[in-house]
Amino acid sequence: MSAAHDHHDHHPSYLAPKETLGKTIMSWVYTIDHKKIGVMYLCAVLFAFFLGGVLALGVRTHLWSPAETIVQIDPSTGEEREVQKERFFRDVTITRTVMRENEAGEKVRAQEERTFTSNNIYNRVFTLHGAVMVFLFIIPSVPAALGNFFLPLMIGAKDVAFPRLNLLSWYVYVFGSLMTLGALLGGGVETGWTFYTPYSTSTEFGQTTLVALAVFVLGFSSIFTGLNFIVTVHKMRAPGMGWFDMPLFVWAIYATSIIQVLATPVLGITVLLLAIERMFNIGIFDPAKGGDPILFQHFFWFYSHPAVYIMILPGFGIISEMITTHARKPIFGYRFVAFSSIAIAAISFLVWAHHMFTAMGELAAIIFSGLTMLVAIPTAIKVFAWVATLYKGSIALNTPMLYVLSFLFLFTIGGLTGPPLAVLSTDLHLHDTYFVVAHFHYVMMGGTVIAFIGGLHHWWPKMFGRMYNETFAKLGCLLVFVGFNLTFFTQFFLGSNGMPRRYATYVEEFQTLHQLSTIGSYILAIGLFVHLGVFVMSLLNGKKAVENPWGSLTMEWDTESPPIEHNFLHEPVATHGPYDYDQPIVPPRTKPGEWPLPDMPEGDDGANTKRGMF
Amino acid sequence: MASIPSDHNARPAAPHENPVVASHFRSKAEQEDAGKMGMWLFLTTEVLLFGGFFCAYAVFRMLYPETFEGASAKFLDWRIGAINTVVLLLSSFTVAMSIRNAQLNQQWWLRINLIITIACAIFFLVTKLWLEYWPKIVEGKLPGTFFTYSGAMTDHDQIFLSIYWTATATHGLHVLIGVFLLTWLLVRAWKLHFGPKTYLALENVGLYWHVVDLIWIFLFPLLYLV
Amino acid sequence: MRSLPKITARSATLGAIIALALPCAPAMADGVMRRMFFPARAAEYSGPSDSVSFFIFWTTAFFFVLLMGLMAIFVVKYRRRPGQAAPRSPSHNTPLELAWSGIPLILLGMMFFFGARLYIEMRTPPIDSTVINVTAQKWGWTWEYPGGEQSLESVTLANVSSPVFAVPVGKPVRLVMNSTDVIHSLYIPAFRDKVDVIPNRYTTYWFRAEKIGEYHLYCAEYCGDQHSQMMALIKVMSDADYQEWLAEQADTSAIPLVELGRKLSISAGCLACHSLDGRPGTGPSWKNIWGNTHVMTDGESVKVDENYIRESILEPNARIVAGYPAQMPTYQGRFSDRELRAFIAYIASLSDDGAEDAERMMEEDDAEQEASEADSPQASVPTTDF
Amino acid sequence: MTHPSHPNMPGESNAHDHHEGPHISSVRTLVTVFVALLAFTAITVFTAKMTDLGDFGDIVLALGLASVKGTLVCLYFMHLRYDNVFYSFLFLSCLGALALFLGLTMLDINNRDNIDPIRSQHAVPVPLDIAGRARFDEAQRLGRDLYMANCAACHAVDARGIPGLGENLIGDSFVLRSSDAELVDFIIKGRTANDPLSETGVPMPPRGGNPNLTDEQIAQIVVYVRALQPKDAKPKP
Repeated sequence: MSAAHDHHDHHPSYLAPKETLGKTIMSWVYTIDHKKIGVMYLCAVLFAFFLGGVLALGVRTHLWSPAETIVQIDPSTGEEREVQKERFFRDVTITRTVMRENEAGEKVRAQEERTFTSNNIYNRVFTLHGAVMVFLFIIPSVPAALGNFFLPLMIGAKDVAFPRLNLLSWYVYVFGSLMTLGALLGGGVETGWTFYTPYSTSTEFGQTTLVALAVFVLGFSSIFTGLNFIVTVHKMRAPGMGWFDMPLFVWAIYATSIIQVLATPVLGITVLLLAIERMFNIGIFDPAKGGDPILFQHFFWFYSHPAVYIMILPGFGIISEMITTHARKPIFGYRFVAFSSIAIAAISFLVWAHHMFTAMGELAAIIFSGLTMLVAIPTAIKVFAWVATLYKGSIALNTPMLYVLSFLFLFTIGGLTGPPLAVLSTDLHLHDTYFVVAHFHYVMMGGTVIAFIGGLHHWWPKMFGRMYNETFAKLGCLLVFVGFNLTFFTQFFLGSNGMPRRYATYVEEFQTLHQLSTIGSYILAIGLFVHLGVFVMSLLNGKKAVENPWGSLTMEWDTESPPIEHNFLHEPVATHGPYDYDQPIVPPRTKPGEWPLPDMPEGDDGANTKRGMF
Repeated sequence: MASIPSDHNARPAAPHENPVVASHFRSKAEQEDAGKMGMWLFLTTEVLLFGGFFCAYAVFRMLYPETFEGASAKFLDWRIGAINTVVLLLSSFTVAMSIRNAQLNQQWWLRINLIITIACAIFFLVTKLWLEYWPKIVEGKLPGTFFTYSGAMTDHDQIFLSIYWTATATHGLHVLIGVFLLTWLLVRAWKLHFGPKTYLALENVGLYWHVVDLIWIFLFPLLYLV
Repeated sequence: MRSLPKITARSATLGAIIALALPCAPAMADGVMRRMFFPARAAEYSGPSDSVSFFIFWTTAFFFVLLMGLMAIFVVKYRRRPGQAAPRSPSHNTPLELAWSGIPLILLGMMFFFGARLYIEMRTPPIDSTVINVTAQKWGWTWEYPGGEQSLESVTLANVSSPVFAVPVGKPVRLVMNSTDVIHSLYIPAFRDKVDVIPNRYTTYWFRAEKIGEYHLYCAEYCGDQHSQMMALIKVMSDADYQEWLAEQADTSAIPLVELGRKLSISAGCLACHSLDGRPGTGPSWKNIWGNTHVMTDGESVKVDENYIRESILEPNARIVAGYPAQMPTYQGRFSDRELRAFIAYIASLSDDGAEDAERMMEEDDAEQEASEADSPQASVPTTDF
Repeated sequence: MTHPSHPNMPGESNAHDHHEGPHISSVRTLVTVFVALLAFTAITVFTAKMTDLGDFGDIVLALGLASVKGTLVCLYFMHLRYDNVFYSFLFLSCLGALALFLGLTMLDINNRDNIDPIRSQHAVPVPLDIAGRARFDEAQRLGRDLYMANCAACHAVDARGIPGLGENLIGDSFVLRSSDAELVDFIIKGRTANDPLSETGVPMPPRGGNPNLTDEQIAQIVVYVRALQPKDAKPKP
């Protein structure tokens, strides 16, 4: 088994095809290689992003004009007149076959017409936009795609602790996604992604139960990933790598995983109770039976607020990696940045009810408002530290760095618009308006998604061994930045002027701002398509990437691009920190000696892990 | 799953004498620590999953104390609950014993303890279904739509029943999964998979089983007694 | 090599500019800023609420400018130049790190304090408030004034006929709110407050209107198809106007039956689901249904007549027209017998061949009105429908 | 097939913590713990069934004993006492998260109408609660008239109910057990015929079918009905 590993040729890249097409496909379907699973996650989440994006464009297009065709009664004369307004979603009448009893008491088939109004379709579209983006895209995006690929590489491990559980998590994710897509095709959901009861328990003609169960299933995928990463970080770090020698991306993923493990089960029980409520009317959340709809909101937000940090923390990690590499500076205040990730994870469990200030008791509202303020501290520490890292750096203005800069701009806006929503008196005005919509899009899209796209550019050469076209990538970045701000900055004004969210129609005074926002969304979409084109062109005929194109000091760059199947040719040893850019000379990381690499075909690789682990 | 490659002409080593370390771990200790930590993390998710039921119970008990005070006596028989508690405690004890047996390589005692555990688990399930669930189904002491019981006294009896049914059914499902896992352990024990060096699976399933027991320790007084 | 003092000088200049700008802030806040950010201020606590907002705005704006300014300066100044390595600089500075943890904490504490103090005020209605009972349901608001009056006035908002609710200026008003179906949220941007309306629970919204005018009322908690059309117009009027308005709403006996039905169908939120142009909505359109035959979900055929409409209002889920969801809440106890007849007459009048029936009902009603007026001049004694 | 660990690795210490071999529980410990668990179970059952410490006392006692049992299981059966301290930390942190979840949720739901001293009185005005004994007789007199006008049609003039229409209000356990505020609340809301709790199968219209009845008048009706009930009936305060 101790094969010679002196020649690179013996250890093909993880992307190398097998002898036949069938074997190649099988090597992906059965793979337990974290890199392949990461790439499969990447494909899946990008598809979800595309789907959610199309739905978002539908929402924005519909909001181009304020209200729909309707008979209007002139209040002064009492006469009826028709007002014509073109809107994107139209009423749809479908004919369906139902079983019905005739006069003789027999069951016969009958045709029945059912009309979905344009409002109803709008509601279904924005609900699915939210559900797809949150559960299928943002939550798994960075941890499951980039985290899976790079976490073991960054700590010098051959794989995650439980490779099969990792593959299972991908399949569970795909299964959950198919359930969601099935719900989309089977009539959709119109409850909003938050499933508030009693609305969600009383709607008909939809697939709410199916989506609730899909969310339950997706929760398992999330838990498996988080559990895997925690154990990997604890147990599989390279020799010499202490906790404070870890890259900050690993710290961020670690903090994320803690939240995933501790919060997701509560989401599981919430959606499970919701599904049971819909099937059997058990009444726990139904006020008509003595249940408490506010209890549902507590259940839901106990997960879904920490989930916000599941979404944003990995983005923080990416930014820390990119900013140090492309400014060639050690991160400013490593320990403060590392601990702030853990602090955010811990505080995230104390603040959930700030989503419910208009519904809850006054005492609890005041307590939660005060606790919410605490989240701002670790977040502020990070932003200050990033800006301070730029000081006296050598800042390369390439695409990843442009993304870092747009992240700092957008996320700072997103973060600073948090206090008006956490302070009680101002939240009463802004809650459930477009201000909230703008705020969380600045955090999630301006934060996580921007970091995710930036991270893709940063790590693209490592993942696929190809460079991308810098000019077009920068153009895409510019379009995304401009489009994003146009789309969502206008929404701050909409919200503070009193435009409630989730509105299919609106009064005409808001039309100009809505139209600006819609134009912005199209620019944003074009920018994202430019990036897609850049990536596709890179895969087709990009320049071959060298091992370490950015001169980065983290461990994942110490192997070939793309990495070999078992990550490293020689055992990596942490001989220097991840950000020692201020050291004149850094010692090499590899340690000579035995580093057993199984040289069997990928498909049989399971033989090695046969009994011990999951 | 456990067949040993037998192309060597020597006696194939019993599995428990030849622990396998997966290729991505640096050592057996690292592998075992990882496995156990993974299990503990999974158990925290289990506790929080049931936390939802405990939270719902606490909130509704606070809102409708009059319902919950009388409900346990009205709907449930504490004797069945108590017997089941004892049975689960016994099974927990035997699982703990079986780990000791593996550590000391007492293969027969290991099997006997596992068999007792499985028997306890099945006894628990049978009691639950036959003495508790079935009569309640007949009398209509069911949650939501199926609630047809005629002797209801307060408005919120069915909230109690909803919590009772969802919590105990989820717990029962965990017991059922435990039965499958324990049976799998028993089969492996028969194949001599466990010994002083190789009892991680036993330990992990044992931990799972203790948590199932732990949850029942809290469900029992809350639902059946107070 | 750039020397340190230069940078400090530049940062100091920037800091000075910001410091000079800050005192101007309150002056600016009341002018341009307010118009940009917020709708009209109409309640007693709208002003204080805006003040807290502006405190937060200027604090966060300061930090935003500081951070982005530093970022821009660093990016320009330290951009990568070929052959030039990054100069060494300390990679941490504990006092600085503690400072940027501590100072935000103090500022956030102030924000929290100002917000919470105002919040307690916004949630504590004065004891002498006028109590108005508000019922929310899919998709409309009903305000029941202290004397039992309900609004019959309506306007068009976002192409939907919406009710008008009058409130007196300068007097505290307390809305005691309840929902009959799902969670709604009563939101009046000009008053800067919103409170969820929850089934099976009473919640309170209070305000003291300060400025006479017309303001929008929205539902802010997503509640389904016509969520965005669950609007109303709040008219803040002088006390005299208010009393006059109430008196107008109280006396419906002079309103012809069909007209009363039309007004009620707006104020009770019927038109959110039932269109008048034949287009199916959440419920069947009212156009040309009088005298038609409907097929129900259980296969039964029912003629739309007086009895059926009455049943549909009082027990809407007894029989559901095929193809529509069982969504309608019960209106039992909400309308007097005459009001029910008004609905029937109005629906009849919307049909091409129902005009005669509507006429007949109006005549009968006129006769009845005359008779009851002759009988007892004050017909406001509570009567039962049983 | 496998490779031994690297003995000289500098970072080995983070991989595992115990080198001296796993702890093996003695039979005596396990049996003692098991017996203790049985004993605590017996005590729990005994105290819950035989003593009356009130609702709160019962819960505290039962949960306290359950916690002791749980701790025993964790420490000895689950080996936490001898194992890596990180597992204890993990388990405690998940209990901490659970405590936060439970505690803060209950804090909200228990206190949701408390800060406003007058709201709780006005939401459902019950004359018994706010006006005291002085107005009781008047309320009863007014309630009688209101009852005759609005309720007697279904619940009969003597409030003993009419089969197929209204429930007997004098002997009905629901009426007897509900507090005044609950009854007022119930009358305001009514109950549909298909509600699973409906015992008659006939709908009770909200406000008895008369929208003009104020909350206060309904409260007066309740006062009147209470006067009809037997003297030893004790509705909740």
